[in-house]
Amino acid sequence: MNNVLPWAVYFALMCVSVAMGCAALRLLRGPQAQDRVLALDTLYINGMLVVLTLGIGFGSGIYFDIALLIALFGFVGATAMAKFLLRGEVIEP
Amino acid sequence: MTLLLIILLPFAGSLCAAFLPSNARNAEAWLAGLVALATTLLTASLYPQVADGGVVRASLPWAPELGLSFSLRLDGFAWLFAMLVAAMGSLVVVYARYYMSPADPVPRFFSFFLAFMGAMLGVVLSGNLIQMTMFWELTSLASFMLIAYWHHRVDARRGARMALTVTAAGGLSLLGGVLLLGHMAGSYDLDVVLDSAAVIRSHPWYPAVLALIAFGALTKSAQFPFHFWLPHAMAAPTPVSAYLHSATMVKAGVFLLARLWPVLSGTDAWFWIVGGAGLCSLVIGAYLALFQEDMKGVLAYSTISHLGLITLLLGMNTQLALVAAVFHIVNHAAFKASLFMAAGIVDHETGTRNLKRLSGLYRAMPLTATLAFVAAASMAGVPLLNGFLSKEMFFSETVFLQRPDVQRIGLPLAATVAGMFSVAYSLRFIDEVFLGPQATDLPRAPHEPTRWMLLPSALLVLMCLLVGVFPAHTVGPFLKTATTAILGANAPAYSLAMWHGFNLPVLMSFSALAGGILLHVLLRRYPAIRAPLLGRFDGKRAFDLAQTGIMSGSERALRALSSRRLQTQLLLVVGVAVVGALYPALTAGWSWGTRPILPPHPAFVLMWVIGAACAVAAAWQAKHHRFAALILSGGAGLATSLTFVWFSAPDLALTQLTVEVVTAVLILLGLRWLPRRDERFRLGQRVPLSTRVRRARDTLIATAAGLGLAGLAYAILTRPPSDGISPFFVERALPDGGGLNVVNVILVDFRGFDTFGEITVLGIVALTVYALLRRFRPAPESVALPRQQSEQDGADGDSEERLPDPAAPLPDGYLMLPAVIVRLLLPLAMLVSLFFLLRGHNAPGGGFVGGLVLATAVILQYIVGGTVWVESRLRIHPQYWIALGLLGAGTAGGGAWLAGEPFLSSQSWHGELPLLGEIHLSTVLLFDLGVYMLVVGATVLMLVALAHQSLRSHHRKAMLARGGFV
Amino acid sequence: MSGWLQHLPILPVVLPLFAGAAMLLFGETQRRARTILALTSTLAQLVVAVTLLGMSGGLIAAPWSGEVGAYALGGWAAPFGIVLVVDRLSAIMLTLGVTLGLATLVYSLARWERAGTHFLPLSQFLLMGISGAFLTGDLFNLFVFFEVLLAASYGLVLHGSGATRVRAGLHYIVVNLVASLLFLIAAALIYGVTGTLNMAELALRIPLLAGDERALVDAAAALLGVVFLVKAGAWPLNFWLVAAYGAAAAPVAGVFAILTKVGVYALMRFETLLGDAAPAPFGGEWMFYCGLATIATGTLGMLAAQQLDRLAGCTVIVSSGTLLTAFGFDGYALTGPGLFYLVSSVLASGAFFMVIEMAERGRAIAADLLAVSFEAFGLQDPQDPRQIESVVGFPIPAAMAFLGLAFILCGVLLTGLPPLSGFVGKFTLLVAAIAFEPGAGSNAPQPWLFVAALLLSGFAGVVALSRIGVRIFWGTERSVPQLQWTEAVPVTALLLLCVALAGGAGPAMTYFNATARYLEGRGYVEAVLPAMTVTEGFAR
Amino acid sequence: MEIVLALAIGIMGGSGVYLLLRPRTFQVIIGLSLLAYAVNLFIFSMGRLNLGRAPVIVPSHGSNPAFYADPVPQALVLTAIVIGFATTALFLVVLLASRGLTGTDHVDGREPEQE
Amino acid sequence: MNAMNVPLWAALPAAALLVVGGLLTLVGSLGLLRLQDFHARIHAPTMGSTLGTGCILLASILVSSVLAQRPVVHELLITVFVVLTSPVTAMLLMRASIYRRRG
Amino acid sequence: MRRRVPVLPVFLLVMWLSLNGSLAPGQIALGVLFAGLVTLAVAALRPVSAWPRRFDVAVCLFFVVLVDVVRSNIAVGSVILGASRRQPHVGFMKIPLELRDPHGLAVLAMIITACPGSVWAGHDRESNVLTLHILDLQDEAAWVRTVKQRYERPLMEIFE
Repeated sequence: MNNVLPWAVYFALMCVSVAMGCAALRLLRGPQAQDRVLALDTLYINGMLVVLTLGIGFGSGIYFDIALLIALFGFVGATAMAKFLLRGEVIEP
Repeated sequence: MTLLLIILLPFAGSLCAAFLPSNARNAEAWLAGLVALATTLLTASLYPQVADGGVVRASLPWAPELGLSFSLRLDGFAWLFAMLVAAMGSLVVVYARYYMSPADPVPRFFSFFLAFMGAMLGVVLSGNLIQMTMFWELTSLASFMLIAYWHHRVDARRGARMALTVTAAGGLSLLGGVLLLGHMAGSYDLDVVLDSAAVIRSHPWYPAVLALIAFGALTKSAQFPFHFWLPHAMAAPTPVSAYLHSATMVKAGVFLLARLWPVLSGTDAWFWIVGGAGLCSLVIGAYLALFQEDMKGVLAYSTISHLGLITLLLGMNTQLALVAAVFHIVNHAAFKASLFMAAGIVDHETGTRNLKRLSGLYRAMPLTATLAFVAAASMAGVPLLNGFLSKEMFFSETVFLQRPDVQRIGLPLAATVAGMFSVAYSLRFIDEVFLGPQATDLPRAPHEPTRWMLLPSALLVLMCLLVGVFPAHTVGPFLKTATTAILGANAPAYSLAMWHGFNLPVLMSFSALAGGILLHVLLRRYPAIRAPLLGRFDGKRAFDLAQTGIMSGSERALRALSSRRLQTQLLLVVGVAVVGALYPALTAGWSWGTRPILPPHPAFVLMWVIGAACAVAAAWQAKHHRFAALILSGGAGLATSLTFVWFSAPDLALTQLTVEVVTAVLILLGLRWLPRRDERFRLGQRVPLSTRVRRARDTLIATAAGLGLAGLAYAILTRPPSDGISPFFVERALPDGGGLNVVNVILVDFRGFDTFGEITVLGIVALTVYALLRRFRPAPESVALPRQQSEQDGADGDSEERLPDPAAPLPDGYLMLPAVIVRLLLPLAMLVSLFFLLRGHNAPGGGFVGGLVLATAVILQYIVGGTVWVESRLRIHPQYWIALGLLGAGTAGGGAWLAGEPFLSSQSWHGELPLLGEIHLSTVLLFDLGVYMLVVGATVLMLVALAHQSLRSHHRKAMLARGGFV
Repeated sequence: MSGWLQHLPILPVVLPLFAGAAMLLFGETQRRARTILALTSTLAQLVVAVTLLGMSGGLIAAPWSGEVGAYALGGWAAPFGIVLVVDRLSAIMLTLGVTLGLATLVYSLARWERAGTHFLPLSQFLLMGISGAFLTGDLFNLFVFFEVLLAASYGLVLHGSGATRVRAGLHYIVVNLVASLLFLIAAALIYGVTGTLNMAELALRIPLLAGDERALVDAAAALLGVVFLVKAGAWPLNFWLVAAYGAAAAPVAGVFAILTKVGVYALMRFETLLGDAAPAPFGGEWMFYCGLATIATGTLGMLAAQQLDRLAGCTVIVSSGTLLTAFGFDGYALTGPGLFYLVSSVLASGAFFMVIEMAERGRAIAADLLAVSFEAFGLQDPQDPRQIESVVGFPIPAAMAFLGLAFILCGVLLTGLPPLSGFVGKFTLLVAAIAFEPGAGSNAPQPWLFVAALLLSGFAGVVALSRIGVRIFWGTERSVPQLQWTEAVPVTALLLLCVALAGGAGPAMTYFNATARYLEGRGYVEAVLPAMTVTEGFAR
Repeated sequence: MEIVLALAIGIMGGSGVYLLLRPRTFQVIIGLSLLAYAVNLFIFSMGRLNLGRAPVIVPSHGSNPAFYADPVPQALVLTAIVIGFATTALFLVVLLASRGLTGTDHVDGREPEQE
Repeated sequence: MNAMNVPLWAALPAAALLVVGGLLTLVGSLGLLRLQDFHARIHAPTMGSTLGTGCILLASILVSSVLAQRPVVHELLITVFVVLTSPVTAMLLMRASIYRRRG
Repeated sequence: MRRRVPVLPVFLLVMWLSLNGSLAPGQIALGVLFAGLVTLAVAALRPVSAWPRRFDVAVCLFFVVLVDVVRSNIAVGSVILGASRRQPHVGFMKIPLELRDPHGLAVLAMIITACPGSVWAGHDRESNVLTLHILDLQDEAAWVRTVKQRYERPLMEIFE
């Protein structure tokens, strides 16, 4: 029984959440739309890390699915937004 | 049985008449005439049964539970009235046959005519007050239809509406009064009500009842101050005026007053309300009649006046006055109907009813003139005629009235003055129309009408004469029967004779005659166009003013009480909700619970600082920076999802995340069609004060709502959970539900019906979205190619109408590598979606998440490949997916029926397969598969339908050639 | 046989679902198949509904004992699983809804069905939602079915598209979305406090709560009340109603006549279940005055209305207000008459919406009703509504006479003029109100207010209807509208039903009064939760 | 934790309500989605907060309810999420249609006289 | 927390990986704030999505394998997906940024 | 010609098994079934399929990239942490390529994106020139060398 892992989890959670804070600040500040999109993308990745870290912390495998889903589809929103910025519409003819 | 027949016959006739062809004038008239005649004879045949105070009753059970039965009651008074209605009806039918022109749609006329007759008989014969009110309203309706018979004429329409408005108001008020009356008496049965006079008169509700019933009666009888509708009702064909608006319908009011006389009269309130209205109508009606130019106008005001006389008599609270009133009802009907017919004949033969234009018709139509002379004399109260008799009874009643001083002198005086007016207008009527030089500029050359048209009038005049000369032998017994029916055995003695000796009433009669002649001579000298003093009061204008007043008033009131603005509505909804929810909380003063709370984790706090900041910022930016607001709300959504992760809700997190992604794409697709915000208001303009106030108010409401929500949440969070249904689910999920993931077992099994409804919602919405987008019309400024595309593609030297090549294996340019990657992702995502679908029962996932994953993967293909490219290779029919999904889920649920179990009971099958091991199949899986398919179908349908808009808007031809989508 | 009969309660929900889903398998072009499917399904639903009505009234042998049937979905017993409950009240409402559904369906077949896409499936789903909402005995499931019927109604209110419709539909949708969110909050809160969602169990549990928990439930109840009042069209939450109903296509507006009554039904259900413990919004003077205000605004709206469709919307508001006020009286004296009035007014307003559409048809070409977006694209829409005008059919003779008569009958019904069922309903309400003895307390409802409101609203109805009716039918030059039998028959049928209701006022009233007496008792709870009520005690 | 979550619900709900009361359709749709988040969290919070007790039966714990979070609110939230998604989509399309047909993105379908 | 049940031999490396991963992510996101230009900022979060994620995933694999007492490798799939998908966003964003600066 | 390996179905099977964390025969059967079905289903949407060979080279490449990722992570980290003193010198650069296989290019894009400090900024298909964006552009030639030698050559071996 040791407290190493819980502390590491705690530390990692703090790091990642502060990282989320940085991304969120960029999200709020802009200044340009692409900055916000990039920040949202980062936020999703960081969110995935939060999920994984929590999974380690709770020692449960069920969090893996959520992380998997973020990994698979976290990018879709950002991609669609980028495409919107680039082309003015998400789905072209 | 006969009674029933009396009522039913006219209604049956009305139905028959409605279905006769429109040119069957004779058939119609025969039908109506026979019906009326039969009714008359039937009524007459009942006389022996009522002659000695008997009462004939008939009733059909209708709704005895409500105290309603269809009951008819014929006593002497009712018999007299029914006779009046039926006989007068027969005469008017004959008259109308010749009056209506061949071009008129007669079936409608006779149909309504007979319907009216039935309704009127219903009023008279009802043995139940409620039933009487029903027939009462029917007479109003019939009158409305008859006045508006020539509905192409403005005056007919207006007159009809005016009549309906006034009489319907009266009817409703009558209903109220009758209801109260019935409540006081304990029954609506007329007999019972008539027997409880003492109770009623001493009841605290008596004034209200009296007011309501009097209002009903006075409006119907066109009594001051509700008299204005009657002159306008003269727009009706003359037979209608003769029948409804002089002889019968307007008499319904006085009929009612007489009917309820034993119950309601005898109080000061009765005297003032009924008598006062009668007196005013008597004088004012007569006075105004003097100045009318329309023959029917004179008669209309005269009717008001005469009805006023009857009302006044009823209001006098003496039994003799009641007798006089009943007598005058009959007399008035006879001479007034005859006069109306005369007016109709004149109108029919000359084409005008204007007193100014008509003159000297005596020479052209002597018979008509003679009849009119006699009738008018009766109206004026000339001796030897019936009008004289009842008027004299009236005079004597005014003289012997036991009232305080002023009233004792004032009443006879007023009566004499009114009599004077009445003589004057009768004279004028005759003088202007029939005497004097013959008019030359009439629309038609006058001549005598056919005999048949004169016959009804002649009969009525004959009656006037007979009654006038031999009152005791003609009308005497009937009058006695009628009054006995009202007053009971102790009816007063009176003598019906032409001459009672020389007394004060006779003096009054003669002074009225003399004064009337004088007045007429005077007025001929000074032909006033408009009645002095009262001429300014114009019923039509007042009605119109009242109407526009009501309309604009209610509009204004409505504007204060309601709004067409969404913001106001939402403010109210939210406001009411906040106040309603906080009120019990604040009054009961609740405290936080005692459940031990979890120590805050700084990371979680930070996460929510971010989430809250995103939410607030989204609220801030949503107006001018839609894109930023969308991204920011995505941030808030992520925080929400992570909260679900944090607090042990993996299923929620999964679902929320996938939904989040799809929603973002959806709104982005929509953003394409929202043109840039118009920033005119923003640039260089100060925000007006009102806007700032509104924003402050909204902020306040929003804060209250937020705090309320937070408070409620915290109150629950700090309370130990209640012992509810949830332990059951946890305990039974594995043994009975066969799944480890309790949430999923709840969704597909325990509460599968919720899911069932939920997927239906999704399907419905998808269909709606599709239907709406079929007719989508983008804003004009959005139709063009987005600026980015025209610039980029223009720079590449391509034409604007560049269509992607469906045969190209990979897109050109910057999308090539994304396309490669995303297409590689598709099979992976499909597998993942199947993974979530299949194992949802035991771990987070399920059909919904699986479906969304697949749908997202498909949409990704659209994003990188373009609509044309994807659909040339892959034809998904989302609509079928939706249908199959719903059917699948339904079948999974309905499968239980085969086992005789309730819908959605899960059925499972275990088996052993060689090599593969244990196999577990269950309807639950089929259900989840249905969910999966539906979600795929619905999501793809919505997104793709939206995506198709740009295709339609600039590449329609190419797409048409391809044959459209879905 | 009874084995199959026990599944009857689920059929009103499942039949339209299967029919609606199956229609999607047929393409847009296979109109005939879709039509047959829709008609068969709706007829079957009607048969089921009438059978259930008979069963709950004891006229037909029911597969369950007692007067209430509970159908446990998935075989999970009451407080845990979802139950459908068939009792007199729900059976009445169910039958009414399906009747209206059938009438409007037949009506729509003449032309409206082609004014847009997916009309028939959507109307089936609407029926499914309505039936589910009436039958369910679970709070959250009620939410779900509210959503089903709302989702379908969103689709239907926008059916045919066009600026007016979209504008009104937007308001309708937003307000109802907000209401749905409130519903969720309320349902969750109730679950959070009591730990259950089953309505019968709530009826047992809520009276036992005290103090803080009681306050929380009251807050939830207030939210729930707001939701139901929004649905019921109560002032001041009804501003959206007139525009939405007015703009909707005629058969849609016709079937919407039942939607406000869903809110009324829900209010009634909770009021009767919770009995004396019912929080303020369900009954009592709170609802009474709210109802009065609703009548007042509806009346003002009628007086101010310039168009028939707005007028029709206002009559719906007035009838809702009347019901709210009637149910706002203490006790159950006005419940039976209220139900009678409800049935009559729903049938009449359903018919009225269809009549006015036919009446207005001759005046303005449907162009303004069916705005088309396709000129923007130059596309030839296969379902261009303008082609509908040239539809072949059998125009019925004497169209104007029919329309006029139908209009008058509707007016008579809606204003409560004699002799039709509208009068009987109003009359019985008035009688009960006059006989009502106001309880102690200074602000107890004053019956005379109700009497006056009812009479005055009737009068205003007469004024407004005659004004507009005169203008529509007699005022302007008009061509005789082309009607088809399929349009005339449903209207006639609805009106005949009203006539029959008036003729059979006695038996009908007996049934409704029996319903009121039943609602007063605990039959519902006992049938749904037999085990719990037997032990009476309820501490776990 | 509880107070953080409650405040979060409050702030999101408040922002949503504020946006609901704004005059532009896009503001309303963002407001509705924020409000939907808040409501989802609210429903979820009715099951109280639990750490590491996801309602997925772990064989070692058996089916003892004490070891698992309340699954019912979670099931309700799932339904609510789906319905919220559907209605958001619908509302989006309606607002687009309204913008196209009426020429304005004001919620009333017409520009007010004065902004 | 179940994390306490992990034996020390596995806990130590896992903890180290977690700390490193967290720090890398933090630095990467910090870059979003500290770098002045979008074109510079686009590079920063890659740190989190590659090595940061990798470290934490390794920790996860380690811990879950120990807890499940069998090799659990499905976390690798996350890496696969992250690596697969991140170029798409990056490319499009870069491209959008270039376009938007041009104007 | 080449030895054709059905990479996708195999990968899908492996993925399925690892997702389910099981090697039970039932799962294998299901995995095979799904892998086949999915491959068939997406065939139309993937007109260009990848036919990689030389898995030995791929494994080498993987480790090369791993090392590069770690190295560039450190580099970028130091740039960020030192940003208050000196903002990096960002810049574009162009590299002519020989690799033409789309999947090869995709893998190259992944590698370049996975390495912090460099982003794929564009690729011209006709001239086959790659545009890179570099966070701290000091030595262009070194970048060209890295891309051509370390990544492009093995990729060409694998895919062409």
